[in-house]
Amino acid sequence: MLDQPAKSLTDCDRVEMCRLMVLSRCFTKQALTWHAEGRVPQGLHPSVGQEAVGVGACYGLRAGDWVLPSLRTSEAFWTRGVTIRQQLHAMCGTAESISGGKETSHHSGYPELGILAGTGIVGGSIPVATGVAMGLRMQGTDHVMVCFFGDGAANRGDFHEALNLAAVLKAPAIFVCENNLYAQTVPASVAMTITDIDDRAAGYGMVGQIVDGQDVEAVHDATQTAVARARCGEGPTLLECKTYRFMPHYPVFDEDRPQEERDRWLARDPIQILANRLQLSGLLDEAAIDQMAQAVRDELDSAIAQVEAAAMPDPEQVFTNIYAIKSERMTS
Amino acid sequence: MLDQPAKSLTDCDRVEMCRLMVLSRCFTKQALTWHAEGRVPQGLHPSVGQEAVGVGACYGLRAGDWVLPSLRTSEAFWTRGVTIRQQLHAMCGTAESISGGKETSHHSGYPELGILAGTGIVGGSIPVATGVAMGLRMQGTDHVMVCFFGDGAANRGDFHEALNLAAVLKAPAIFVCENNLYAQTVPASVAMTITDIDDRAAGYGMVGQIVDGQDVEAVHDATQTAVARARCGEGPTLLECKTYRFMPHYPVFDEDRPQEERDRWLARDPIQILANRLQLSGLLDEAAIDQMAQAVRDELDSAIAQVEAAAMPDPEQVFTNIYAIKSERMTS
Amino acid sequence: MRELRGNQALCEALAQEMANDPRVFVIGEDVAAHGGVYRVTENLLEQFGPDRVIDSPICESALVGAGVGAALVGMRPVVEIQFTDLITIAMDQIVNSAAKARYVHDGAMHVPMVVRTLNLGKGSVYASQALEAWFTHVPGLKVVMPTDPHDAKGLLLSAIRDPDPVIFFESKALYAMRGPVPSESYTVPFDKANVCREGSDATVVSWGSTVPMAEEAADRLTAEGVSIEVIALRALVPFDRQTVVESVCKTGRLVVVHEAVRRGGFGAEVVASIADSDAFEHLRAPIMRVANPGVPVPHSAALHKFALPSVDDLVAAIRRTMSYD
Amino acid sequence: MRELRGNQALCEALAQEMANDPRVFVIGEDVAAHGGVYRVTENLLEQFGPDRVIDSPICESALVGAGVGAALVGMRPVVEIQFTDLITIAMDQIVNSAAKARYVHDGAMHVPMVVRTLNLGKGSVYASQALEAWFTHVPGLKVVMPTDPHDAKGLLLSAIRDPDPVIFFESKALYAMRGPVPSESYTVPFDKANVCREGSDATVVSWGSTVPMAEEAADRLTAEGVSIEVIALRALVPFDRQTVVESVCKTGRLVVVHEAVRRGGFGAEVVASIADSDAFEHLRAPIMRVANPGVPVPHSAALHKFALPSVDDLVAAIRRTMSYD
Ligand SMILES: Cc1ncc(C[n+]2csc(CCOP(=O)(O)OP(=O)(O)O)c2C)c(N)n1
Ligand SMILES: Cc1ncc(C[n+]2csc(CCOP(=O)(O)OP(=O)(O)O)c2C)c(N)n1
Ligand SMILES: [Mg+2]
Ligand SMILES: [Mg+2]
Repeated sequence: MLDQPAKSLTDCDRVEMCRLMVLSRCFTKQALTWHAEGRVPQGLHPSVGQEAVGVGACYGLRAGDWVLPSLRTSEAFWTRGVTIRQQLHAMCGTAESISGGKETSHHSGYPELGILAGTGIVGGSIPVATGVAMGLRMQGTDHVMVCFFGDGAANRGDFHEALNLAAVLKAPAIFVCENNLYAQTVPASVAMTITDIDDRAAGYGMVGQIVDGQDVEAVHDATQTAVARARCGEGPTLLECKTYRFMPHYPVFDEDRPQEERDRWLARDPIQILANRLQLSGLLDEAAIDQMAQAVRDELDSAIAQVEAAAMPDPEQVFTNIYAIKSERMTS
Repeated sequence: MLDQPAKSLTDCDRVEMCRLMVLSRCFTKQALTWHAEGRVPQGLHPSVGQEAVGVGACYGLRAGDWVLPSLRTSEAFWTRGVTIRQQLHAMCGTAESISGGKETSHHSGYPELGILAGTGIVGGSIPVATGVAMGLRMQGTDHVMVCFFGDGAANRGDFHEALNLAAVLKAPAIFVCENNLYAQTVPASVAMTITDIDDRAAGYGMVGQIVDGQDVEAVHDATQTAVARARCGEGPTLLECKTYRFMPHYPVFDEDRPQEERDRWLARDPIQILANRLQLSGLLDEAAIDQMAQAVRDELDSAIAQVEAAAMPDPEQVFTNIYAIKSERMTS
Repeated sequence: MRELRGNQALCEALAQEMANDPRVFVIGEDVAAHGGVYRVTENLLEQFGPDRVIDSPICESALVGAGVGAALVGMRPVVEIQFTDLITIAMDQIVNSAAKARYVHDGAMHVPMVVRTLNLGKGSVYASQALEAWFTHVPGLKVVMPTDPHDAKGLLLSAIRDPDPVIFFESKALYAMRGPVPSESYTVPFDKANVCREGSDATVVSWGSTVPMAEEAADRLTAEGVSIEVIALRALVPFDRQTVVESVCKTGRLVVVHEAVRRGGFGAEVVASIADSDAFEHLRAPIMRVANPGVPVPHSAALHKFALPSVDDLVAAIRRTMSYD
Repeated sequence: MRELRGNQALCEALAQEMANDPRVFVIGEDVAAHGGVYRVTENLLEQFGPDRVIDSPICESALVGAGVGAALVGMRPVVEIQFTDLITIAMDQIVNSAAKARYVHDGAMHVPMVVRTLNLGKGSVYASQALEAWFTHVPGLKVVMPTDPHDAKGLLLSAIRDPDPVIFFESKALYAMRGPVPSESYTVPFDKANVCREGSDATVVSWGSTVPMAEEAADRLTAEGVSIEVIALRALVPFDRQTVVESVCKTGRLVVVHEAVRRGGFGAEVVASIADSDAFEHLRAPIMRVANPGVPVPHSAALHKFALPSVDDLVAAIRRTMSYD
């Protein structure tokens, strides 16, 4: 059993993680506004409040590693290097979108950055992640797969089958459950009788760990420990990150959550938690954070202009890349 | 939390449970011989070695309770009162078969005896069992559902979804996992990294218990405790019965299992274990057991003669009971 | 008559039948406290309480399986699958547990369950599939697909009272459509197609959300002096073949339109059932299908219109059929 | 030439391609130590070791999903689903994860995976379904269905080398059939139907295990002076429509035969694609389908023969088509 400590974070890393969380939040809020105004056709599943999970888990992954975000893990995109402009192109379905207009931003893949597109089927990515990890291991690499999904997904059969299969195959997968206490409008307390999804790890003989999902450094460290184990063949890990979604599931949803619960979680804003720490260490002050946000807003403004001016995909694109060879025979 | 002791077994009950196990074994062995000779068209998934589970779990259930056997739980049929002749009719697909020739013996239901037909899809019955239990509860009854499945089924997504759903609904279901260490030819040790499927109960916040599946009284008592809890609204239970299949999965399978393992389990024959106890209590001697077996063989002989003389279903039967109303419109 | 939107008509059907029959209950994700993502189960929780209006975990397979179990012991479950793409998870329970239970019990047990779901259209790759054809291929299932609020209510009431499992496909277009809906409880039978308008030159067969397209195409062509008979199937199983055969005997031309992918769609079944019917000898033109040409429905508005059949496509197909004589 | 049974031919294809391409691996229940319930993976474990021949838990959904994942990162998985009835469990992974991956990644990723399964026939209610039609309805999938050992080997090699997901339907009849099989590695393309015999009076289109039936029916009718053209589709997607159209232009009559349920079967697609083709004007008779009439396949031998199409049924249908002129 390996006990190698996680690669420790430098001050630079901590500031960068803060920046990524700020980027994610600013992007989400702006994009939602533009969506409400009709400027951006696609809505978002806002991750506001949950930024520490995706940033912490993806930060420090290597080239050759893969991630599979849930429909809410927009931080996986930012942390692996996707640009604001790229995601806006995806949302607007322009010809320059990574999928050529075929997919939304949250179901887009960026293979060169090690990001796979998830499907819209909650939990459906978990078996795919197991297979990616299995493939990476078969190829003799020490690459890993980090797969994100919610508490709701943990009740899907695919969660069960895939975690069990990953365990028996010793697949180098890290299963990151973003337990934000809700699946759309249904509270986790209605959807399961347990409080900790971590309780399920034992059923697969898998290492499981509960992580403070509001603390990006804690998420990072726990992930890196799991990654190190995975890299040297010791198999998968289930990380349950306790977190909370500060906004509704999706723009059209009106939600009615207990005020006390909201207050409690709003007091644990992941950006604030890290920012406070960085301020105490003298690494960052409020002005610096404002600057980070301003930089994102500037980039957003220039990006939206470019995206709005961009060409839409050629109608022919609807018929491409269904099969390797575009053929009359295949589509008739 | 209820702590009502299980209804204790009388001497009569214990002898009757012995008889049911003997019946099951004799039937299976004879039916397999007849199948090999071509007299009975259907093979069996022999439960030899596992008789204590189905007998112990079904014995003492009430009218109004339901059971859902796995393809191997032939004891559920005997214990709830199905006759040798009925099951032979089912195997031979005669007009008198309970399903009118439509189904095999193991996928037959006997609604009047509280037995539902399972599908051929391993694990697929578990959600159905949850629904039956939910329905019984909605109807305000205190009836329960006892659902049987194997260790292999416990790796299916349906196991996970259905146990979780049953737990949140507090459905009066008893999930009896017949852990016989194999799924066809694949050892449980290859299909999962855990030894005890019971480890999964905690993941649903469900009461779980490991039971000696070779000891019919232990199975009975554990089941009755779970049944009592279910009847008064305290929800479902997962019972893992440790057992072993003494014969191959199905006639066509040649299997290669470790001799040491076989010897160890063959030494724990459930019929022998109970018979020894009954002999010690002076309730039964070897001759009495031989008589039980002889009675079964006699019944088998007279039954097969009747079944072989029975009419085959009318070809029209292939079109009946697909829908409530037989209609040209539905089958064309 | 009072007008309702489709989702309100469906909700009223549920409420009335729940009041009428204590065996009816509703289960699904977000159906209770939230009242359904598209408000089809709005206020049912308040009216009927948490034992009959149940918010479930995300577990489409177990949901349908549990519906089967409850139905077997005498309940009347209405299971919601949030959209059709998700029904792929529940295929075993639908095809094996639900569809075959009556058969294997030789009629001694049956599964009076409704599975409601949403053929989305115009969503995105994973939220726009139309898979009704699959279910028509499975003996034991009925497949229903209402077009307007009136039929939606009456067909859903028929579905809940039906003794067999019914897969009930709704659409966003239906939810948004307003139309007259009687306030009392009433049923619309599955097996009578709706001849929306009579005509003599060509027959158009449609269902679900392509019916309004067929009517619009008919309008356009009427202006050109072409007389179109528009048939809306209310159910695909049972399929009202007779009405289609009679129409084609009269018109001699047939065009079928659906949102699902053409290859392997139910349109092929409609064509095949005519190609082997008394109408065959009356055919004056090849039989055309207008449908998704065989592509996933993409996200970009610039693209997704090419994935879905349009009124223009339909008009062009009818013109093509009219060019034969 | 050397003769093999179908299961041996398939096994040889797997062994040769595993030797040829280190990316190929096999995963499924009972495929490794046991060599497969029908011996299709016999001795592969011994030859290629436990990293490439993997006995899995019972988890059809995760198996296919894992196949997708491995394929995405460059492996060539061959996933076994023990019989078609079980593929119902894996529909989401096939339809959403596998079929659409190339599309949503706009070609930057693809899924070179084969899912092998068994259309059983004559088993029982839950082990006899033939569901090939479903998969033809899903853009992104190829659907292959060999008839004899020669094609089985060549088509499986094509399938493994294919860059897209292939659903590969085998049958018990194929496993048991003996026939000549070249010992070297060779491929049979998907998109060329096999014109098993030429004829001038009627065309019979068949696939999988109904091909021998079609040949037998042709034999019987030849004796009566009726000349039948028998076409065996090797794949349903891609569908070699051209060969069928040309044949029907010549014969003017078409009968389609398959084991699957008629309603919603791929037979309907074959009919519909002819009803909208150049062959339409050459048709001299209604187009017939011979198939399962719409029933689960029951257990009793006295019954199950009525659930499945027979040579007699096919001969009767051909005679019926010949009665027109
Ligand atoms: C299998 C499935 N069921 C239902 C849906 C509709 N749906 C989309 S997101 C969502 C909630 C997911 O909850 P969770 O897994 O907790 O993730 P979160 O949105 O909270 O991040 C649901 C029910 C879906 N996409 N897939
Ligand atoms: C979902 C599914 N996968 C595979 C099969 C083929 N099969 C039939 S029985 C069986 C083994 C079942 O093992 P287990 O659940 O342990 O029950 P046991 O036979 O040992 O009693 C398998 C794999 C099936 N019927 N259903
Ligand atoms: Mg959540
Ligand atoms: Mg077992």
